[in-house]
Amino acid sequence: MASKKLTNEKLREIHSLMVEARVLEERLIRMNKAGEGYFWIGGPGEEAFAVPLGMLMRKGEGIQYDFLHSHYRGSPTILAMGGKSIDTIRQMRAVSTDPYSGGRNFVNHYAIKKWNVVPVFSVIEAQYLQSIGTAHAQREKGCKGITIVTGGDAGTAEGDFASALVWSSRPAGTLPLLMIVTNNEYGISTPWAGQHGEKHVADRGKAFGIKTNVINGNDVWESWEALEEAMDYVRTERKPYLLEARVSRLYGHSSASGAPRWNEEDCLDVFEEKLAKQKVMAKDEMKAVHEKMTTKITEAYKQVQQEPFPDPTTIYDHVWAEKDGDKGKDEFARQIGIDFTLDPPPPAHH
Amino acid sequence: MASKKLTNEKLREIHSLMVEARVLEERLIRMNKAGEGYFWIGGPGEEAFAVPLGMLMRKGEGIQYDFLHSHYRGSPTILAMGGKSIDTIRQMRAVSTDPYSGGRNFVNHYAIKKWNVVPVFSVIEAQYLQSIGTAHAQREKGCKGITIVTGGDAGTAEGDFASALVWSSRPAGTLPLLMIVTNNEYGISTPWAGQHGEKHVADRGKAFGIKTNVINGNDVWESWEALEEAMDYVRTERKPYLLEARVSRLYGHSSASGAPRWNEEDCLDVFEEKLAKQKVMAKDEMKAVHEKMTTKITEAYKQVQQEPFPDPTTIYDHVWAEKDGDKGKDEFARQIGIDFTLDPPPPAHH
Amino acid sequence: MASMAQAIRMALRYGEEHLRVTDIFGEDVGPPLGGAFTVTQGLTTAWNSPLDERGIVGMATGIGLAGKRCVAEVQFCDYIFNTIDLLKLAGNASWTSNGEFNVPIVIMTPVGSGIHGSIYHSHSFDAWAARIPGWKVVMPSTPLDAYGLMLSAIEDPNPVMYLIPKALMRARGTERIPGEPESDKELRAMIDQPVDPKAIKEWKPRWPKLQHYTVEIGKAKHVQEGSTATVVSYGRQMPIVEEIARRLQAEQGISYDVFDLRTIYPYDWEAIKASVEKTGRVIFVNEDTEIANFGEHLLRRTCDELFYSLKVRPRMLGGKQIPGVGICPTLEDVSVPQANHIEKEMVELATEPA
Amino acid sequence: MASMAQAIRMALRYGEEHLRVTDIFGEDVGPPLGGAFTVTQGLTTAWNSPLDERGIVGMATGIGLAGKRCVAEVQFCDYIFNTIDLLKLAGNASWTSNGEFNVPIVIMTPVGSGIHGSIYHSHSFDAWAARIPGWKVVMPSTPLDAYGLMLSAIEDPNPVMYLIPKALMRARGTERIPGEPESDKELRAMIDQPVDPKAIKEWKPRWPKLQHYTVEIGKAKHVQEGSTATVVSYGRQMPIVEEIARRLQAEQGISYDVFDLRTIYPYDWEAIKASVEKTGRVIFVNEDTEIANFGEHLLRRTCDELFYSLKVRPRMLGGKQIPGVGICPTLEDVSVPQANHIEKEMVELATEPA
Ligand SMILES: Cc1ncc(C[n+]2csc(CCOP(=O)(O)OP(=O)(O)O)c2C)c(N)n1
Ligand SMILES: Cc1ncc(C[n+]2csc(CCOP(=O)(O)OP(=O)(O)O)c2C)c(N)n1
Ligand SMILES: [Mg+2]
Ligand SMILES: [Mg+2]
Repeated sequence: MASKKLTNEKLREIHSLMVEARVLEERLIRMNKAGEGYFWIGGPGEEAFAVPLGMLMRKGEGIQYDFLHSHYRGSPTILAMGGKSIDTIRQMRAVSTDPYSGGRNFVNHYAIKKWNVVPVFSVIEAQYLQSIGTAHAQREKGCKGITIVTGGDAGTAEGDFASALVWSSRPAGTLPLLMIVTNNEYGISTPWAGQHGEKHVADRGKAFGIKTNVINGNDVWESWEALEEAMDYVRTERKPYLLEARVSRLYGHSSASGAPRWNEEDCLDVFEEKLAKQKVMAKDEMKAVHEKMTTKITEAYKQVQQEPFPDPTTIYDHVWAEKDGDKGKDEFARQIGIDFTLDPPPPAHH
Repeated sequence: MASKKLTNEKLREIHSLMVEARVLEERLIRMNKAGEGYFWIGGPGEEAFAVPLGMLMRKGEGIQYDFLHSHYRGSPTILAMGGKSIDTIRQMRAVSTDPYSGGRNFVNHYAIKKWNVVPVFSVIEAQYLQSIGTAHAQREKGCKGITIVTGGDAGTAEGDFASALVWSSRPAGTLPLLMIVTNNEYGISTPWAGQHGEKHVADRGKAFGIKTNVINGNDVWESWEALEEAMDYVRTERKPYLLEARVSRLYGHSSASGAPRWNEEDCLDVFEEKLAKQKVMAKDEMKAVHEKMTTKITEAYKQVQQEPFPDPTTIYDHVWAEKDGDKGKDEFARQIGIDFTLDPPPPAHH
Repeated sequence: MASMAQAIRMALRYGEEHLRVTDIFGEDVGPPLGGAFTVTQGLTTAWNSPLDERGIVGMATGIGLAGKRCVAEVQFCDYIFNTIDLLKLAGNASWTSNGEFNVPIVIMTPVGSGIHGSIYHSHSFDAWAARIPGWKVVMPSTPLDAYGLMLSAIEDPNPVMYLIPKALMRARGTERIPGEPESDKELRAMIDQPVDPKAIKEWKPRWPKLQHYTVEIGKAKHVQEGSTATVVSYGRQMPIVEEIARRLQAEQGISYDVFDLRTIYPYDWEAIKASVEKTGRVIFVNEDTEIANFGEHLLRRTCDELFYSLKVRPRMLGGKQIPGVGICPTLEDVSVPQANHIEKEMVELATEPA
Repeated sequence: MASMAQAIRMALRYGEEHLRVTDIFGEDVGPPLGGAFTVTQGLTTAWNSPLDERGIVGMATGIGLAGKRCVAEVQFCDYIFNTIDLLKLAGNASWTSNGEFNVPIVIMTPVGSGIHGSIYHSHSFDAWAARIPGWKVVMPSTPLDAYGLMLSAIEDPNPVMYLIPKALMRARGTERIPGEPESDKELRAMIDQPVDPKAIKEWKPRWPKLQHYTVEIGKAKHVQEGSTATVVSYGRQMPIVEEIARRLQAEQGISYDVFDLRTIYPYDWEAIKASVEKTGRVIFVNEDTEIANFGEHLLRRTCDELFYSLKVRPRMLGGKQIPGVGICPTLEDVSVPQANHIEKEMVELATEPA
């Protein structure tokens, strides 16, 4: 299913991003195992789909650009948008320089205002509900931006997924909303097969007249084309689209399950073989990319190790929207009862 | 669409129940307008569907019998099961003899343990979630009972409706669950058309492989047959079924909208005309039924006016399951802070 | 004078005209009904949502994340309890993202008992809302405050929970809203939608020339000056407390220092503190269930900071810890505090020997 | 000694064998995982649900309405906040139906901080649960209590919320569970599922001969007798409080009367009351956010009934009112009370001049 649309240059770009994402995630997993970060969850195995997604988005701030409501497997998309690996490592290490949460949140929980990447929340499927809001804001006349939301297969059992279908297809105002489900056939330890009577998640869109598609998300070309088509449709029709991508989960669910390597199709292997066969890149070239990324990520990792943990008093920051440079500190909350920041315990376990 | 299955005797029984339900509801509306009950909501307009439902249920207590999770328009069904009009009037008047809630709940909020009528809750669509539990209990080997849940069209926008579809069609254990949606094309003041992209609510079952049907719920014969078919299927296959019945809403949403008579098809008129045409009953006979029911309901109404309001101290009853005849009183809650029942205010507004 | 429903309606009108409100929505919020309590009649940006509270809160959050301003309604707070997770998310979006995003939205919802609302039209939400960090929580007890707090809520860059005591929805105030016409009849003719369904279609409101008038979030109203005992309340119990305080002053010469809190978070601790330091006697009155009640928080803080200024035990009066408010008045009247209960406690507070 | 996870597992086994439990379910509760914390490994009636907490609570309620007994799990209490309406319904089904129905179910969920769980694996639920009438709410701090409370919860004809302090999940107690083998290793070999995925398929637990042992709901545990000051806690803070009390007794001769509440509703007021009457000093310790905290309720009730027995101000120690617990220890350690904070307050409580 090789598309002609993808130039060799683009393919090399995709390859580089996929490798970077993979090397990054493998570093995060190692950090977790070494106790340098308390929890890992991320996107290895979804690169063939998630990198094209990031590259195809209309990137910018405000309703004229695309909003992304991502689940916690979005690292390849964020890198493809231009995010820096080192920032993800910072969030993993929970240092004060973590730009996404200031050392507060799990890794791969992004928030990038200038690119409309709204906060990634751990609460499964809530993103589908919030996505109808940014999409609604984009119903403004002449608006070019669309909203994209991603989530897993198991999460579609939450009523919130259905709510997104209902709200996006309302005759009184359809929404420019691209709903993506990455189906890896698992929710943590629970196989898809026992819990889902529907053949494809995407079929659930049909009753609402929503356009749907099911694709092999392990294939770069198929993913690119499907995304392009879906985005074009949503952007021009201002109507919803439900896209299901079948993907692999290469290191299990998260560090909670030990993050061992699983025996599933590896989209990066598949891609590299095709690139070689099509003579887009030689094996050597690819190896060089891997080495380059490994070096880059190792250096980033080393730098992050030097960076400080957040100051205890920052817990009160950004409770509120910032006003006159006050960092949105909730001084009021601080004054209730005992202010533990006056007396932090000895750093036994950092 | 006249079915041969319905004998003249059955048709007369249905007619009598439909009339009783209608006269009852009209009395409730009058009571509300007279200030003898603070809120009215009920089922006038749904009799052609709701009476057959009550007659066809396998009535009894425990999992071998059918469970009913009803919305607040279920009076015709309850009467058809054998419920007494006077008890509904008692709930309207909020007297202590109200067997369904002891003067606590809105009218038409039933709870009848001996017939598996689980409590009707005001919270739209939550009944679909609870219905999966009684249906699950009925997965026991050899069980004959099924679970029936009813709700309106607008309520299907809640994620809970989708959850019932998901859970009832799980390959790991399908549920003997008959999901009914009575579609009157309104949620309070909001027309169906603007809010629902799906042609029929029932279509939403298809992606899950759930059997579905859409019927004219204003027709007694069609309703009877569809219900019989659906119940048979669920009872023997132990699988879910989604049945949508198009119905009228004859007095608007509730007393909150003033409960004026609406200009919609009246299933009782339709039924009576057909009965006359088919010579099942003469117009005179029908009139006699109306008169009989009017007398019956008027007498019940008068009796209820004599009955006392609940004693203030009953607010603590049945917080807990009853134990040794203690009425499940929460004496603990009573002892916290101030016990207002020691000092009830003067009955200004009863 | 405008009713509270009319006051909020005018505030919303001001919001859509002058404060960049693009969406006012919820179940039956748009035409033809204009809200279960008429609050959203005639507004240009009001629209009907699907029957889905989770969708409503999610939609509002998304609109806020996109940088637009909206006011969403949950028809009764009794139906907001499936959205607590989403309210928490709206409240923590700024904090979790370390300030990248803020969510400048208003969610309004009618609360409390007093209309024979039975189990599912009588819930309170003040204590619950107080447990959701990142939100400001307000609750007016007069039409003028309702107007001023709504403007402040809309202007606030944070999520604001706007609780409307439904029993006061039709109550008229004693202070005129800036821009409001002199005659009630005139106001009704201008902004109340006709009842007749046919007339509704043709109807267009004529809005008075509304003005920018705000009530600062976080500031209590010092309703009555007094020296003997402090009474802090809000919402539906507020006019009851005021009436009792006035009467007891006249009849028994008891002098109450009375506060309408108006904002539940961040509440006006300075005002409470100054008063309790003066009186040494305090009661907190509301109608939410009494375990983990917001009044219990105020009482705890009083013990934290003012314990040794107290002359008698501090008091909290809330609703009983039972599963609901029964529809029969014999039940409702002993489930949430009524005037006689409040009066008894206020008298005891003021007269208990120190 | 068994860990808390093992203790609950054995209690569930006892439940499905002897107490008519037909269903133990939730996300990843069945094979192959047996629960995010291993609590449901090897159980005959354990099964995996769809990823849908509303479905889980609805399913449980329905099973209860049908008269069967089940134990449902919400994987983390952080994900229970979209079900508060359903919890309220399960809690009010008996009351609204005037006693027609009861809902004999157990919902268990891990709570609290202490595992570097960040914003969404650190929530508490005790204050929230205390606000839902019709539920009994329990929270063990030792494996033996965990076992005894689970049996009581299953036997109770009402809905019981069973909160598990996740930081104590692996902690071992000092008292043996009736029937538990002498050696920890033996117990592990008998009831802990192997880690190797292939081995799991073949694996069958060998259950010890478990016995009927219950801890009465509503009864606190008098952990330590003392005369100077009363300390009331539960859950994760309990072992911390105990250790401090023991140490301060040894080092400074301060004598604390220490209670593990174990039941949050209906709580053991008699025990607290008797102790505070004796000591005149009291602190309530937990880690839920501090506004409308359950400890504030206990403090209010103390003021209601024991104010004039108090020698010094009553205290409440809870978590800070911020949107979450940050993952970095520098943040978590100042967001919820740690040992040093608790100790400081306990010392002040005992030494403040009366
Ligand atoms: C509301 C909610 N419930 C439970 C969890 C715990 N949890 C985290 S990930 C996960 C499984 C998600 O599976 P799926 O949606 O298929 O996404 P995947 O991880 O496979 O990409 C669960 C149950 C959660 N984060 N949020
Ligand atoms: C969760 C919830 N939200 C809102 C309401 C208020 N409410 C009561 S009935 C109703 C409309 C229901 O419409 P539909 O589901 O079509 O049923 P119908 O009344 O038309 O039979 C609404 C919004 C409620 N009872 N529960
Ligand atoms: Mg998955
Ligand atoms: Mg309807």
